[in-house]
Amino acid sequence: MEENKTIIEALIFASDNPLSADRVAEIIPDVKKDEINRLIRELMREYEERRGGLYIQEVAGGFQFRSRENLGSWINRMKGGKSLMLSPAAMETLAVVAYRQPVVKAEIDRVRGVDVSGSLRGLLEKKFVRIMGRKDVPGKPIIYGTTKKFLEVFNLKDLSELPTLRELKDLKNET
Amino acid sequence: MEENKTIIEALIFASDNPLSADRVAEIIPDVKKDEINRLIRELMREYEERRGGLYIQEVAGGFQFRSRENLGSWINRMKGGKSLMLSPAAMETLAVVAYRQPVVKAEIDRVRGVDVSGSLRGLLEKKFVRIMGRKDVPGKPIIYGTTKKFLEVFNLKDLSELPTLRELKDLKNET
Amino acid sequence: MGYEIKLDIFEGPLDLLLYLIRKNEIDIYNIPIALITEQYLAHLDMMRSLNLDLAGEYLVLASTLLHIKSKMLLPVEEDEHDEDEPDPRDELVRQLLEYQQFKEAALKLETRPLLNRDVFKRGFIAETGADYDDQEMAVELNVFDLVEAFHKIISTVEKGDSLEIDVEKMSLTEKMNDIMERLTEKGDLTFAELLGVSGSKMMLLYTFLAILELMRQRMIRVYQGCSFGVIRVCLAVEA
Repeated sequence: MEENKTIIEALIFASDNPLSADRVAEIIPDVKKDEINRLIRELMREYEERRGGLYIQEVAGGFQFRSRENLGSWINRMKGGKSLMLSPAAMETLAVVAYRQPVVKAEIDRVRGVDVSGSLRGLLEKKFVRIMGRKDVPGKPIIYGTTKKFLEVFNLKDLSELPTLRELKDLKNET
Repeated sequence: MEENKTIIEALIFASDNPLSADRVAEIIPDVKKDEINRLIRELMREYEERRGGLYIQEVAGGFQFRSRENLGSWINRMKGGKSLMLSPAAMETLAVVAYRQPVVKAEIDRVRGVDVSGSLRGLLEKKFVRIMGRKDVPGKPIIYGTTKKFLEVFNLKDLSELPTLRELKDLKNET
Repeated sequence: MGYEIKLDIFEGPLDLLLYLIRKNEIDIYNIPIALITEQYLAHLDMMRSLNLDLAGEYLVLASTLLHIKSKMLLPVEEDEHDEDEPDPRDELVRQLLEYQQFKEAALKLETRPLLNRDVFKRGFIAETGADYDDQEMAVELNVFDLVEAFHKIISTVEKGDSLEIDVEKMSLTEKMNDIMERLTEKGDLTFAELLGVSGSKMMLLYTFLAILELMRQRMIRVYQGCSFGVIRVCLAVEA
């Protein structure tokens, strides 16, 4: 493939936003605008003719690689399986449960300083946190703890493998 | 193009991390593992022969679209300068973790002859290094190892692809 | 010449020592310890005079060098100098070679085609139909983030709260979780069943402590049918 075309292809591919021909011209100033436009059209046509899983789309004043629309359900299937991500809020709630368990919700609320109902529910759904029982005190509050899945996902043999705050602080001592 | 191949191509493209053949098999269960592997190899070869701006790299236990190495300078130009690299101290710490894992901090300190707290923490934050558990010796020190991200960034299929350490006896000749 | 420029780029005392050995073109297996010690100390002085932060490790190695030097100066009787007598430099040489091995490995790693420096993956894409959620905000799961999250929270919480955690406490917690799980499953268990085949004395102790703690927290109840009867343990509140 012609070198300028490979450069343009790589630029479109790696760009975080749709890449305009003007921007390409700024990056490779030796190549004329017309020529850049021609090469982009050529690339688009190639991907079109190839009929593979991706193509170049003109969008928002620029060009961008995309996966074919009719394959969206497969991609959703891939992304859906990846529930192994947590929002920072969920991570904090999980941290309090992990280190302070067995723990009641009021205590998690207190430590985090917010109502954790939402993130706690999410963690229960993801099966990182479970209901361990109830306390025999007024109101019979629910007690929460972590699950086996939690250990699995975080790659821990048991809870004693969780790093302690002391160990975290030791790492902070910059040399 | 054959439909399964377009699906696989789109999946590899859309995945945020290197996509393993096993994961593809989970997503499209009707296609046999052997067939998936064959199609991936075919795609890799096509991009190889095309000699365009991108190709599929086998890395970190999976497959990933990447821009060609010789085009890196153009992309850096677009992105505004070379991004991060690790400091020499961090690189040394990373090398010890990579080759000696699972390894405790005291051992890294010993090999490097300095307290590695700072660089170790940085590597944990950058997700090149992870906590693997605790060593079953008095004091139960934390053991460290490298992450998938380490493999991905350093372009390694797996740890066995790490360049072999030079034998100690060969080292003396050059000092 | 060029010392000053080099001073702050040593990655530690071993690195400085390797530099001196290379600069003097010395055989690493036969280091002239007096010469190297002198140059090493001179470098430390220079670093001090430039107010560079001298990590303690530099001084430790200085004293090691001085110690080896003094040992080398001890008169050795001819017939005493046999093969069994280890060279006082051996340990240092081994350490230097090992360090050099990793220093080289680090340099080699850096010459690989690195992601985001030499090769790039695709930029962000917004696909049609794909539910991206707050994925950009989301963090990958690892233990380090978990302990950091906890640290962040408790450093804002009032002091005096006994939030310190240690390995023992978490081992106990592990046991408590285990007991609660078994009780939820089985309804009730005898004391003996709970202590059961706990294995080591240590595990037995943890199990016992866990039972006490769960009682204190009113999560389980322990009762005895009659004196000398079987001690039974059950959940404080029916599941």
